[in-house]
Amino acid sequence: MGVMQQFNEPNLITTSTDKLFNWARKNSLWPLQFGLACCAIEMMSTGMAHNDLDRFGAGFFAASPRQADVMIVSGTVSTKMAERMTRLYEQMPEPKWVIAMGACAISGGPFLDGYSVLMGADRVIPVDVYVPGCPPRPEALIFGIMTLQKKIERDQQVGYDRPRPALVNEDGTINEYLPEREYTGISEGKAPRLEGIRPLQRTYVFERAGMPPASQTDVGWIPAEVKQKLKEEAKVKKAAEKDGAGSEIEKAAADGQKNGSPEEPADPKGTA
Amino acid sequence: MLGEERRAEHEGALTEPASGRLVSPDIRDEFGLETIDMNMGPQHPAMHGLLRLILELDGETVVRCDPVMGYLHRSKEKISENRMYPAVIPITDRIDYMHNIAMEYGYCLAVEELLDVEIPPRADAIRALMNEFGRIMSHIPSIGFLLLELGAFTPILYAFRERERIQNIFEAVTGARMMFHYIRIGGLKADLPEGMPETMWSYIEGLEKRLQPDFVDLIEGNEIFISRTRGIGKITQEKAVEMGLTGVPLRCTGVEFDVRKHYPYGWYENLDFDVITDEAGDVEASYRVRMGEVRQSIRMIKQILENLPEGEVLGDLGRRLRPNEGDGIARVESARGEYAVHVVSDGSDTPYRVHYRTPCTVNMQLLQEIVPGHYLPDIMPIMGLIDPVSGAWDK
Amino acid sequence: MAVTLPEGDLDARLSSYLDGLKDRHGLEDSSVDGNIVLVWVRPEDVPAVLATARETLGILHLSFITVVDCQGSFELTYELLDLRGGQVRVKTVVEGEEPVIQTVTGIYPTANWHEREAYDMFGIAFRGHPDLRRLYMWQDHFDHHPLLKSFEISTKRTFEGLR
Amino acid sequence: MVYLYVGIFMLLVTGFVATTLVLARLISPGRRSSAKSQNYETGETTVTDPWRPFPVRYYVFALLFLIFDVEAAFLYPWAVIYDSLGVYGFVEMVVFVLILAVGLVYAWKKGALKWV
Repeated sequence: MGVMQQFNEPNLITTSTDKLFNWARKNSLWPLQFGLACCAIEMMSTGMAHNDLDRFGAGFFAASPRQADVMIVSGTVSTKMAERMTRLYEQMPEPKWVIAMGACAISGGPFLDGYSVLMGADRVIPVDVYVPGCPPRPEALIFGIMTLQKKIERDQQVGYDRPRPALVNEDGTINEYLPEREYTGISEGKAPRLEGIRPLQRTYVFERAGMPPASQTDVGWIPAEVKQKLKEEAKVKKAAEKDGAGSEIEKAAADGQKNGSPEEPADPKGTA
Repeated sequence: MLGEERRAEHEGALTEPASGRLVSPDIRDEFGLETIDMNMGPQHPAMHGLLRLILELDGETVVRCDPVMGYLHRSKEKISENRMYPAVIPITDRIDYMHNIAMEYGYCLAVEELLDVEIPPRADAIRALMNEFGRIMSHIPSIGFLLLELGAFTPILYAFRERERIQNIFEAVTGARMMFHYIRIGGLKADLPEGMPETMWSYIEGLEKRLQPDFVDLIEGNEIFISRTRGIGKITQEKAVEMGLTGVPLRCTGVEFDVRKHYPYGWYENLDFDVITDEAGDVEASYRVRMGEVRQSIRMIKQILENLPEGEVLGDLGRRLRPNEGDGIARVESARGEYAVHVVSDGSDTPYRVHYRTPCTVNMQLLQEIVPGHYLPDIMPIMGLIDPVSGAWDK
Repeated sequence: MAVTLPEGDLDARLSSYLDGLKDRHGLEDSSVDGNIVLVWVRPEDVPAVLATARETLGILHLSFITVVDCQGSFELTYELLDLRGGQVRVKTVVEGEEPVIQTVTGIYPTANWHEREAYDMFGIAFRGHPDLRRLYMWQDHFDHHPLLKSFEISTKRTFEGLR
Repeated sequence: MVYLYVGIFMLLVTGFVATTLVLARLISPGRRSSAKSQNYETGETTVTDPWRPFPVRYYVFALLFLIFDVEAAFLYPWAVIYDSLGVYGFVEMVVFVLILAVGLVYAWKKGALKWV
């Protein structure tokens, strides 16, 4: 453990050196050479001469995870690849980030109803930046890397801890990602076509006990105490909504909030 | 030893336990050596995607090579059974993502054979035109990858510069850089924007002038290139045909087979081009065949651009495609070989079964036969010879 | 050591293929249309038909093996090309849930991975195959065959509602 | 007097190397975990244990390289003061090189250079 990691809450030494280390880490991001599918070709043309990654210090694609800082998950993660991706993620040295590039790495993309596709890389490893697109244009990937650099600027060395990947248990061994859920006869997740489109309940083809929640990123990033605060607020709002008969707007507001997508995870450090 | 229990766990992956036999048994008795098994695993720069080779090495020489695939298996055939006929085209785009347009072409030809519909001539001509542009967009980077794996960094930069320019043309015509979804069942999505043939013409002449200084002079006489590729991955004609190879690995051994010439489809009947073959059957021959095919594609594009037929582009088939019972088989010459699609329909909205015969799956069997006996670093040029795409071999 | 490819006019060759196959084995029925010779064969003499196609008739290229799950029986299609325009399609129907059929790897070595894929996706066992392992899915822990119609996926779409 | 500069130079070099290494060790938020300490084999667990007898060819090649590397190291200082040595130094060095050449020819004939 580095000398900075002895303190458990940010103090004078860590915050003052944060700027220097973050500036250094931000401008020399070495991506791991981890091209999975079609997005890898776009990642390559981003790295090539026309739209260059070297302008951001991210041009050198490190072949082994030992020298890589960023893992750009570019392409479809199949269930067979999930365990290998987790092992590569584990073998990367500590200040590491993950960019999920392309619709497949974000949520399974065009292969939503495939039996061997992992519905998004964030089901097994915590993801920092999502780059949408299928495949995203090189400019979109460069924008993703710039967003990651902004995120690294606000990074703190001791403020919070990265969540443990889903497939790694306490003693650090990685177990195989196997959908034990019985496949046959689970097609009740069909979306009604005719009357108002209800959001399709997320097709948990691979839901099984002890598996990660909907997405590692929704839960992973909220430190315990902030999650506690959010729970109390929700409880208070529900209590207020129950006793106050409340006008239509107030109920509609509550209703809008209920079935929208899970609210944005609060920014871990509470800063703007 | 630690290795023994570990190997039991991997029993399924290895055909038989590591045989331990050496290339030169005389060394074995003096020092009691055994071969070492090693993974050239899914995340490897030279594996053209996600392929895991379990290599049994005696020092540097590969004794046995066992490819393990499935790391990018995206269940495309199951998804194709679950969608309406026109909706399967985006799935076929993602099969061989270096030469996408041929993948769409094969599927649309198969369904058109089921519907036995008449394609307007202009649509056929533009399909062949975009197919040849796609072939150039796939061959030049594969030459670049072959050189990159041998350590030369300049050709890949030139190759991707050409690819960027062709992608600009594709974006102007189809709207997308890689996943075009341009060929539809019965014709095309839209006609060429006006002024497009002129830009294509100027690009093709520019490419023809740039081909010689940027690629051929840089690569052909290079001493390292010759010593690393001549005689590596040698295939005889019987072995190539026996293993069902198609495309560049077959033509570089001298067997003259090209789906565009011998099973003509679409606009290729009235295009004259010759099939490039070579005698040596090694990696250098595959480079020459690829470069020759780029020149043939340029020649074909010029012929199409000269007499582009008039007329509308999309024959109207109505919104709801319901082909009658039966199965349609169509084959197309993609940049990697013969790509065939077998669509079985049972008269409903969705195809009953779609089988994609991707050339990479079949050409990968070369690894099991050819690699044993070569050195470990020779696997890279052999992968350059086959030039597979992981989306295609892991359907 | 050059490979000799069949020459000569297409239709003549196709008719020669047809009678070559016909008098060798009792075929259920066969037809020629366009450049395709369609031959229906019983499952047990598939290797014999393919052997004659390769040795005597000189058809060198096995393009692919397609398996179609007709809910109870499997229909296999062996697509043979003679690399010069002719196509021979050998079709068989195999009954039963876990069918076993003779392998053709001895005759066409390229069928090795086609049969491994058929085994992986449909569960058809090929007797005599050198190493019949799964090609795509995991080796162990996964005892389903994904492309069977009984293997449903969670987002099965139905299109009755659409016009 | 000349050796003072060499001493300062040595100090600078070791100081620079020491500071970078120690600083890196201090700052890095290293978090040890057993998954991280597995040896990296392109995303897979190792099939066989790599600690096993290795072919002897590599060792023979390393030895030969060592000999001729040291020979090159001797040539450098000789080349620097070559003009002040005159014929005697030249003949001396030629004899030295010839002896090593005989060693090379012997190794070649013995087949040590043949890479199986």
